[in-house]
Amino acid sequence: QGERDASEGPVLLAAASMQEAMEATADGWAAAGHARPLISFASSAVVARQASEGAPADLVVTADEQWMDWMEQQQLLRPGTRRNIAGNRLVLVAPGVPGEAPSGGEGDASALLSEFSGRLAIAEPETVPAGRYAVAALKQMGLADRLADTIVPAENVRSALALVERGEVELGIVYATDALASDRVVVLASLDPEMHPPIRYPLSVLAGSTHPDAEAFADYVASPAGQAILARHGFSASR
Amino acid sequence: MSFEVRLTLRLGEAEVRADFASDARLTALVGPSGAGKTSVLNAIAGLLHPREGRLLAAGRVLFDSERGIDLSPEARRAGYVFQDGRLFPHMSVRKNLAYGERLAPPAERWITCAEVSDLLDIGDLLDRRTTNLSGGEVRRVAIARALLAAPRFLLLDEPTASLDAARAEALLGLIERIRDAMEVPILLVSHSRAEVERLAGQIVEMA
Amino acid sequence: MSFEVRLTLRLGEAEVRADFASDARLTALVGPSGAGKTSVLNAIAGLLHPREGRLLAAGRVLFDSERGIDLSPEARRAGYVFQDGRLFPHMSVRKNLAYGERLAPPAERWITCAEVSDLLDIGDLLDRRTTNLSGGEVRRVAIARALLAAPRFLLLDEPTASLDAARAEALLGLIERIRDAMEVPILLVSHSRAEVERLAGQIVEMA
Amino acid sequence: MSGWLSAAEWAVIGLSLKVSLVAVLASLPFAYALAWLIARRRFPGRMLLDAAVHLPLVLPPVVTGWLLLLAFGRNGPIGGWLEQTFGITLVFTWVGAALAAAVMALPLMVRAMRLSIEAVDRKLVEAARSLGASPLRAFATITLPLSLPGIAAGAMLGFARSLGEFGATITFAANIEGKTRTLPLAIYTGLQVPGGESAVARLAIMAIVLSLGALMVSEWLVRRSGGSRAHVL
Amino acid sequence: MSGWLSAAEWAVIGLSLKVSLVAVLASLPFAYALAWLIARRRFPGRMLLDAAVHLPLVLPPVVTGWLLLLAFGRNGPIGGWLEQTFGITLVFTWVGAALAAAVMALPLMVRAMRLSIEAVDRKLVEAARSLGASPLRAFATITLPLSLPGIAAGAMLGFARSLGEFGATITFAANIEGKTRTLPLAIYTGLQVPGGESAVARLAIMAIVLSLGALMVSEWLVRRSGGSRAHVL
Ligand SMILES: Nc1ncnc2c1ncn2[C@@H]1O[C@H](COP(=O)(O)OP(=O)(O)OP(=O)(O)O)[C@@H](O)[C@H]1O
Ligand SMILES: Nc1ncnc2c1ncn2[C@@H]1O[C@H](COP(=O)(O)OP(=O)(O)OP(=O)(O)O)[C@@H](O)[C@H]1O
Ligand SMILES: [Mg+2]
Ligand SMILES: [Mg+2]
Repeated sequence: QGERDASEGPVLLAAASMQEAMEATADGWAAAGHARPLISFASSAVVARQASEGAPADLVVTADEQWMDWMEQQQLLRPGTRRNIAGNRLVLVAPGVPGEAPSGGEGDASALLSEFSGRLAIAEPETVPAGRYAVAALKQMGLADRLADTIVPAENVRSALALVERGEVELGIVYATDALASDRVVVLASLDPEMHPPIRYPLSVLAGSTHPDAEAFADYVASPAGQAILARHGFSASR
Repeated sequence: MSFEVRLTLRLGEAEVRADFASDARLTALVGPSGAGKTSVLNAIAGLLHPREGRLLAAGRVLFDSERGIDLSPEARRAGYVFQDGRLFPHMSVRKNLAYGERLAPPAERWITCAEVSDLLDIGDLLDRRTTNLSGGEVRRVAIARALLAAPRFLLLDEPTASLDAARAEALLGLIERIRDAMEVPILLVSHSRAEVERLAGQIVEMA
Repeated sequence: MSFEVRLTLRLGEAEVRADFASDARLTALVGPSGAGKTSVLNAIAGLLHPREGRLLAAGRVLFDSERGIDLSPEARRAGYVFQDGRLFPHMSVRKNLAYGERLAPPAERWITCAEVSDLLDIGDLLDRRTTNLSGGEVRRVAIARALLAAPRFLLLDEPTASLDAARAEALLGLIERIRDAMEVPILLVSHSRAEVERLAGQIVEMA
Repeated sequence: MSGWLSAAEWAVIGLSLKVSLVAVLASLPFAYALAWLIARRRFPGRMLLDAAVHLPLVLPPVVTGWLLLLAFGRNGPIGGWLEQTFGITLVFTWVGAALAAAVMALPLMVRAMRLSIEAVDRKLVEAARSLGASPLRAFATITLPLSLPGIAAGAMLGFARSLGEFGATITFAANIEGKTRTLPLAIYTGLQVPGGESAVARLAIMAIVLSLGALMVSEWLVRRSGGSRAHVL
Repeated sequence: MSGWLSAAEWAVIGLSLKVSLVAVLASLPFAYALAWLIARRRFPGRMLLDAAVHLPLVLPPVVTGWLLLLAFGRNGPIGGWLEQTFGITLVFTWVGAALAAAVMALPLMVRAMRLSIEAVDRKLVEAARSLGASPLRAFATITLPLSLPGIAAGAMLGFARSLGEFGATITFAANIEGKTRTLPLAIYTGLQVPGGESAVARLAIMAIVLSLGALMVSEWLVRRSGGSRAHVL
């Protein structure tokens, strides 16, 4: 099997939470005169399992390192092409209109949560990285047990956000990127990044890739131009 | 008046008309195949709705297009023996027989299950499913079922078809008894000249 | 040999036995309702499988439990007029008639659609759906359909039931013609003594 | 056997059974009524009703779940009313999971029942009427029992669909262990973590066993009641 | 109307239609054969076959997609063979999406068809045989046309299910715009974007319109062929 013709872009499997940012990055890449990548969005687990079953894809982006590690162990990644392209923060949100935050500024998450009674939406902690980070942070704050019965685990971060937007829950813990994009929630507080494992979005070229542009696109995402696009969508620089 | 029938029925493209009145205890309705005999019985039973006309059975008006009367089938209290049997396939013979009997006011019943089983010789079939009865067995069960519903009048569509001579004779005897002993007017469709002449007080010819 | 029938049939809990041979052109099978007449016809047509026995029709062995012969229904080439009609509900009368005719080898056909329609007076029904035919109309179409399949022998289960006198007479004439002019043996089930005596060369009684 | 699955997994199975059974049993009469209306009545809007019943099949389950949230959520018109009047909360409860499963199963149940109702010979209903039965009684004694094969098939399909329902449930009832985490949610959870395959396999086998059981019950039900429908003179 | 949806959205709808139509048409004969086997034949393992057909209903769609990936992926036994022998790749192609949709729709199609086949009076088949029809011809001329209501219902259910299929498709065929992003995947994608609700609503309305169209076609098909089945002397 030789290299593919570059008139059709490389196939990128991406975590759904990266959707807008990756689309924008792809647009940037295409604007530079390349064939636009074909991007498939799904959950990180689906993405990883697709790669593992030999799906005809060239690049992969996951929402945490766990699944990327799993793929690396299975030798699905092209050595030397893995890198972190973005980071993120967790915030505590409540229903409301942005800019009308109660105290104007950012409050203390730990203080807010320790008096909280009601329901708290997070992403499903067993399956979704954001949920796992949220629970880790609650544990660090010593609130995990107290809040255990109030937690509503949603399918993913977007669903958790939607529950807050609809007012079905009083509070939610979501990514800063998601909160930024919503006009129906207010950010009450940021969670201290030291409270949970670092949030990283790794990207890698797949070992089975035959597309000539695969590595070049990966480099583009990590380049200042690519990073600027990601930053515009609220992602912090990767650490 | 036993029966008074005046109707126009629309059947697909064809039209069936009937106009007769009879005071006989047993009225025979005869005519060639396709003349509309079954359709007339259906109309009297309330299963077909005439475009216009007037139907009266056992002295009661069942349908009158002018006066806007149209009794529901269950209110008409017809004892209808269908040409095609129509036994309930999910019930035993016994349950088929009990179906109408249970719904009839006890005071108005004029024959018992034991009697009718005996007269129609279906005692052995009571616990059978109806799906594998023979043609004559279906016919006899259908007759018994209709009689047990304590009907105010009977509509018999070729009741002796597919019955052997002995059974047919027993049935004719039973019909004669009903005709003579009960106040139940009977409208009989039959293709047998002999049968009609023996039983009918009045013969209505359809063409 | 026209028919040779020796069989034991299991029907639910009951058992039906028949043992007769006939060289007559028309053999009548008579007996009370429930005697097993229809079941015997079903066995000859290949729709019921005897536990053991031997069946022969029009000189051909159809079934022989000892020799392991059991022809499929379509290979038996019976012209079976069912007691219950069994017209195909999704086809017009014309298509019902053509069903068997198209499958019969042209050389073996012995009556045409036009002839049979005329004799049975069903010309007007050809384009009708079969679901709203009258009882006698169903019967006549069923007879025509069976005759058009160019059968090697006929099984007629009460063919004149629910036919008016004129139509019944026409049918009997047709049966006589088939009996006398064609080499088609006929097995007739009938409850009419007169009919049997008029037509049958041999009468088989079932009890 | 009990050692093969963890206590938590047994709880998941128990919950799934409860949710699916309640979903099917509670929606059965409603589904049958819809099937009967669509099969036997001609009224304006019949086509629309028919289409509406099919909706949960066509829409992605997540969207159905989201619509349920809009209607039955605490701020939704029905959900708010239920909560204020009866103090019943559906979101994030097992009853909500049953509601989601029932809605998703409805089109399957209605279709199967409708096919069977349409196959019931109206001549038998007429016979019942002429024997003195009111329309309601004729329905209950003739149409209903004769359409039993469709009821059983519909219940079976609905039960299987409920057992497998994922998207609407996770959206409307969330994925709360011990409260709304049914089998598919547990299986999904297993698939989303690396190395969860063995739990997935065990739970999937249980799902298969349950549906096989339901299948046998429904076949037996039909057979016991004599599903045959030949009824010719 | 064409201005109401973007070109990309029209493409999504075209793709969805193609995938659903191919899924239903290609699986129809297979589904009917299965329905016939289960309805009319008694053989060892019939129950198991019946249960197997129901599996995609009970398992979460994502699991079904994963199993498809295992079997039909390029490293899977069937997928590998197909690729080496015919050069056909199913994963990540619209044909793969159709396969996923067909598998998910199969139980619904089989059940509806089976109900209708079981309702066909065997006495009519016997009559056809005695008129000279071979078993195959009797099947083609009697059983098949008389079970048409079930075929139409099955096709309709299958089409609707295919239109709505999400979990198995995203897992097996991925979510690639222009290639495998069908309506539900596009709706999912829209739901992942804040403010994507209006796109979601437009696409959902299109899904509803499509299924309504399919519904009317199937009803019309049945009516045209005279779905009635009374056939009594
Ligand atoms: N729905 C219908 N559409 C068209 N024609 C119909 C319909 N129903 C009945 N017919 C026709 O109307 C005529 C009268 O039918 P009906 O069953 O009343 O006849 P009948 O006198 O009982 O005949 P038979 O003695 O053969 O039973 C028949 O020619 C029949 O084919
Ligand atoms: N599957 C079955 N199970 C039990 N009994 C059966 C079955 N099939 C037929 N019978 C019984 O066997 C007997 C013979 O039936 P058959 O139909 O052959 O009678 P027949 O002589 O044709 O009667 P008729 O003149 O009434 O049509 C009947 O008593 C019938 O009820
Ligand atoms: Mg008649
Ligand atoms: Mg008989």
